[in-house]
Amino acid sequence: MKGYFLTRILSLVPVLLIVSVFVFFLIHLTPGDPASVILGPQATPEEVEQLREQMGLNLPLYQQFFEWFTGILRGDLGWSISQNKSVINAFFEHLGPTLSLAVLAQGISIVLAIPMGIIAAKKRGTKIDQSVMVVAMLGLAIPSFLLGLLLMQLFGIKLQWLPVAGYEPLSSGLWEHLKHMIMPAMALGVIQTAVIVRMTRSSMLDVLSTNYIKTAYAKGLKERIIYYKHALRNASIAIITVLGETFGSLIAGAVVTETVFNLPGIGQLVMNSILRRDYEVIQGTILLAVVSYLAVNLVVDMLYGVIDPRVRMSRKG
Amino acid sequence: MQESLLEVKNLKTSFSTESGVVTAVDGVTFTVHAGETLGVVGESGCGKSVTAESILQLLNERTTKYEGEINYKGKNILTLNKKQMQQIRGNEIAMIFQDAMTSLNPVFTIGDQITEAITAHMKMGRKEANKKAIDMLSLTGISSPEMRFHEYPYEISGGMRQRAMIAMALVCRPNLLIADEPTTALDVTIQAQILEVINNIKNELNMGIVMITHDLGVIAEVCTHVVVMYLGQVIEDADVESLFSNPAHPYTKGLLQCIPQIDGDRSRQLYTIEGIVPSLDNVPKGCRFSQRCPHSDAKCLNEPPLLEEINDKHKVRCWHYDKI
Amino acid sequence: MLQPYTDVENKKQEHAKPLLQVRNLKKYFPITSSLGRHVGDVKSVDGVDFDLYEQQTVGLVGESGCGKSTTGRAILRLTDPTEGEAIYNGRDIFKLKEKEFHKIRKDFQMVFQDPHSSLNPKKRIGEAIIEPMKIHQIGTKRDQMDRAMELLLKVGIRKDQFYRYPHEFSGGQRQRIGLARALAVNPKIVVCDEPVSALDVSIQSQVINLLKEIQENFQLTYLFISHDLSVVRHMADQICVMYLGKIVERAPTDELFGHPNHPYTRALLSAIPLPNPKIKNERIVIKGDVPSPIHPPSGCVFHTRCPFVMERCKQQVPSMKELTAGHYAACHLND
Amino acid sequence: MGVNVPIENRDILQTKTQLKKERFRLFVRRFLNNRLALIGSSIMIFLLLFVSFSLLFMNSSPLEIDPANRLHAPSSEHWFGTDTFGRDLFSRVVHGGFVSLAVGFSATIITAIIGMIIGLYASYYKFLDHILMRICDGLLAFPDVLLAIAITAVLGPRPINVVIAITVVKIPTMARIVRSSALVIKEQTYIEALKAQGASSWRTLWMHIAPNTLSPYIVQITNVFASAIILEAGLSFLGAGVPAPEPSWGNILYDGKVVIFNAWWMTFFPGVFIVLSVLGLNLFGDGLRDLLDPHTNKANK
Repeated sequence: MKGYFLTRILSLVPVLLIVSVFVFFLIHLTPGDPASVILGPQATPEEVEQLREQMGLNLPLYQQFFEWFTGILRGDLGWSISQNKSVINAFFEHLGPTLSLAVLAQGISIVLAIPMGIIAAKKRGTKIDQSVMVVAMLGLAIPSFLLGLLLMQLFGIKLQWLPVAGYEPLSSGLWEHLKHMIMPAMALGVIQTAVIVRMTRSSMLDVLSTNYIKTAYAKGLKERIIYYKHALRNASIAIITVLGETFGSLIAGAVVTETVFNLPGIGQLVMNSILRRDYEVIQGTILLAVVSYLAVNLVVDMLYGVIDPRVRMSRKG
Repeated sequence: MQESLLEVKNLKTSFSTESGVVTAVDGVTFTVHAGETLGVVGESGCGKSVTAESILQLLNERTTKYEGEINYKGKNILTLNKKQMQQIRGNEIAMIFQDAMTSLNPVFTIGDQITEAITAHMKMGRKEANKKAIDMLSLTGISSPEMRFHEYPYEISGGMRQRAMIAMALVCRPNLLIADEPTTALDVTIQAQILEVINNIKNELNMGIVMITHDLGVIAEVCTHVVVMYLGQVIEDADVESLFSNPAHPYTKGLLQCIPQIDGDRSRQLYTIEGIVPSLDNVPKGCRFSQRCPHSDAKCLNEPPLLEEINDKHKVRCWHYDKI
Repeated sequence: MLQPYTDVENKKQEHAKPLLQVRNLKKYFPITSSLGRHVGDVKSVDGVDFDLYEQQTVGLVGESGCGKSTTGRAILRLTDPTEGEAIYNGRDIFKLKEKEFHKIRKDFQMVFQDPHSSLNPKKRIGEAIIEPMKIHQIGTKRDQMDRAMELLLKVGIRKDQFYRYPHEFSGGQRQRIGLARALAVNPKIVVCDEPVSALDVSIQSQVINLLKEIQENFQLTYLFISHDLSVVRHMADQICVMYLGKIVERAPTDELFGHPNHPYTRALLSAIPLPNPKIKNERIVIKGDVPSPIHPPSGCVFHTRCPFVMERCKQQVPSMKELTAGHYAACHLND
Repeated sequence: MGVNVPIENRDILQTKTQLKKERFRLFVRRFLNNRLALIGSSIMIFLLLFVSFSLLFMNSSPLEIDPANRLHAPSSEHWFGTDTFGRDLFSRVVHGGFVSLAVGFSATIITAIIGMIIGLYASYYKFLDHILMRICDGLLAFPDVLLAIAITAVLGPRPINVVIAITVVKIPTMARIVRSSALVIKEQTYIEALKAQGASSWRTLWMHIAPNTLSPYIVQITNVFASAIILEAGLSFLGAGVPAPEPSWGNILYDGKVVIFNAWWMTFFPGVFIVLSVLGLNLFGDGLRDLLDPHTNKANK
């Protein structure tokens, strides 16, 4: 079991390396000189040269990468020129809304999706199953930003139940915070719910058709035990996999949804940085997003080990 | 003659599929007595496994329709509701399957899966249930049962898994065991061990057994009475001695002749039954074996024969059994 | 119609020269820990010797995991042997370069166990039979097609089935098609890896008869791998009994069945349920399971289950001894 | 092959054409029986016809500014109303539809081709597999929109760059699907049989493994197409995709968000089209999955 975790952690090293190389070169192979882009067309050649010096752009590329990479290992993600603070600080200042949005959306989706998926599988082929699947299909087809706009129109403008946009941090009270978060979380949660419902249903159906479920019936177990002990335990492997895998799209969705509702989160940070050509922020933010994705999936891998004894012994193919 | 334990009467099991209704079992009748092992033999697609699963009604509820009667101790269990059926399964009638690897839940220990069967049917404390489970495991001759109790299915060998399956099925001391190809996936030396275990426990518990298999050798070894199935029907029903010494149906005769023997003349060509088993959605009009039968005539092709009695121990479904 | 078979014993004397000689074949599959360290080997095949004689059949028999399939696959170089040699036409085929081996590859063909996965579901059966001829660039397209149709007829499939897909055939028919594919390039040696195990008994006998008929017509040499002693008995002229990667007994078929020597062979023979309720054979029940091939027992590999085990068996590896002409067994009881 | 068939086998050639016809008819029947595939493809065909006919027969231009008619609600003159610059929204939605579908389609095709190559070779060569799959793992770890934004930010917001961004984001998923089904196929006995024949790796990969990965591959293509449309809309909505004044469904929504208080039609109409096209593709994909699944094949036989 220890070996398994160790392997999983070690296997992240090449992925992280590839990611950082990609992030670095993505920005540095940009056509045009970042320094002159940052300073704009009015800048004098001296100013540009000075900034180049300051940004280390005169060094050979591999050396720049090395500097940057060792910086990352020390926890230094660079300096935001537009905001005049370190990238890390800028990131954590914007983390709150995004984190809250992601957690709420994921919470909504898990609470809704897993029971719905199980019921659909249980009632396979009935009206209940069909309606759950139709709703999931529709949910899958509406991008979160579009749903956000529609919700905004309905609850914010027509009915005026909720504030149209804006953000109140948790420190100004739970309800104040939630009032601003309900619509974005719904917008983001629906597509996530749709994905998880479909996954739950199909993996439950897969499990329910296995031989060991037949054995469980032959033993005379109650249906409740068969569903919630035998089937769900096995189906949960696929379900948590999809939770891990969709974490990336959850973050991505959060970024877009934020801009719909003017939440001052990571999405806003990235978009503003792009407008101001603040490359180090873009690099740093993306890198941190990737690291959090990898961390979540590491946890998912650990959970496999808890759920499935076979994983503890050897890595499944 | 003692009272029958299980009496299957004119059982008909059909599935609704995309392309229409398929009848996999068509009018099967047989009887099992306590302490007796009934063999159900036939090739793949003959409906023997569907028959077995019909007895416990384990097939997909939505698409399967059962007709006829399955009388267990005189009561038709096809009329029972879900809850009553649950109490029969595992407790009165138990079942073991061919592939123990996929028939055991991979994420629970052997012990967990056995005690679960106990607590499903009787009120019993955890400790007591554990002890009962370990006792049952040792009865199947598994080595170091206390250790196996805490192990997962993937950690033990195929033979041990099948023993664990048997322990799980028999832990509530059922009166009837349905064994669906219990040794097909095993090597011969392990098969011999498992058959011995089943036989010993049968004597100990005075169970009736329905042994589903394609292997005539296994039938000869463990069964007292045999039902031969072909394309969803019983074509011959006899006690084991008469079946092997006087097979009446041409199909049974063919089957017995075409298996390679470990004695006898081996330079000879093997006897063959020509052709292949027709598909279930295209069953022949007359006798279902007529297209492959060397003795078939116009009557066989057009009129389906009935299961007729030759003597009180032997029945056959053939127009010409007395001539061939 | 089939011709009657010639007397097996006579045939042997006529062609008593080995076509393929396999010596000391070993195949170890390395086991690595999760960190990539080499921690041991699965000794799947551990020093196997046998000869294939022209137009004869050698049967390899044993229970699952004994290494019989790996042996067959090694001869076709589907898996690289760890050690050993296989002399064919005076050359060790294990040492040949891939390119050189490709030239004689068509002499070695294989018939597989699983009729459902041995044919590409997206290829028409005609194309499946033509494929090997294409690979070895034999004949024009027209020749290839003619030959494919002829082969289909030979294995008992109608010509007009040429353009059908595998899923339209039953298991037995697919096995016939698999045989036709193996015959396409005129092989010398055909490795039959459990060719009838997945079939129903009534179909099994059809395929066994076909295999024998084809052997006669095409002058083939078979290595026949099976777990089923009664099937092997029917097919083979000589039988090797394998246990845990080693051949424990080797003898002409009638000799082996008439006078089985090794305790494992005897146990195996007695374990087969006979389709005759009147004979209850005296059973030598061997207890327990086959040990793991990662840590095979010391001394004789069978000693953990042998009913006649002696102290010596636990330490000393028994060597193959010739008991009567052509009958070899590796057991200390023979000393 | 026709010419090479010997005369005596001509009748067999006829069986071949007959079999082909039969199989085609069977496929059509099964397709018509498959509700999901039928509805999905109907939606897609409707959208395509709608967009192409409107483009052909429309006289108003999507770029024509008419300040006098700003933000008019839908009317008989402007079916979908007008936008902030008084441009006809119907014309913009139709043109935007063309742009969005074209971007999505090209990205999907390129992704499909490269994904197939990477997936196949990764499944076959262990060494390549390690490298390619680590790169895919790396790319998959990026939240897709963020990566796409970064790419278009660097390359500049142009339709072609949006295609590149979507392609880079979607290739890993595609490659993984192909790889995982190819790995299963590779273990099948008929591939071992080919090896026993000495078939070249090219033949094995492209003539035998690739055709057997087609069903999950085709289903995945419809998924990629759907998510490419969403991704393009998202990018354009954020201002990192197709640049104004050129319309696309995403940037019409962007304009719509600004005037969301007084012009519902600006978000409603492009929104409906996005939902319809994604829904159509997803339904079609689900239907295809059932249609191409070998299990249902057997049941139908």
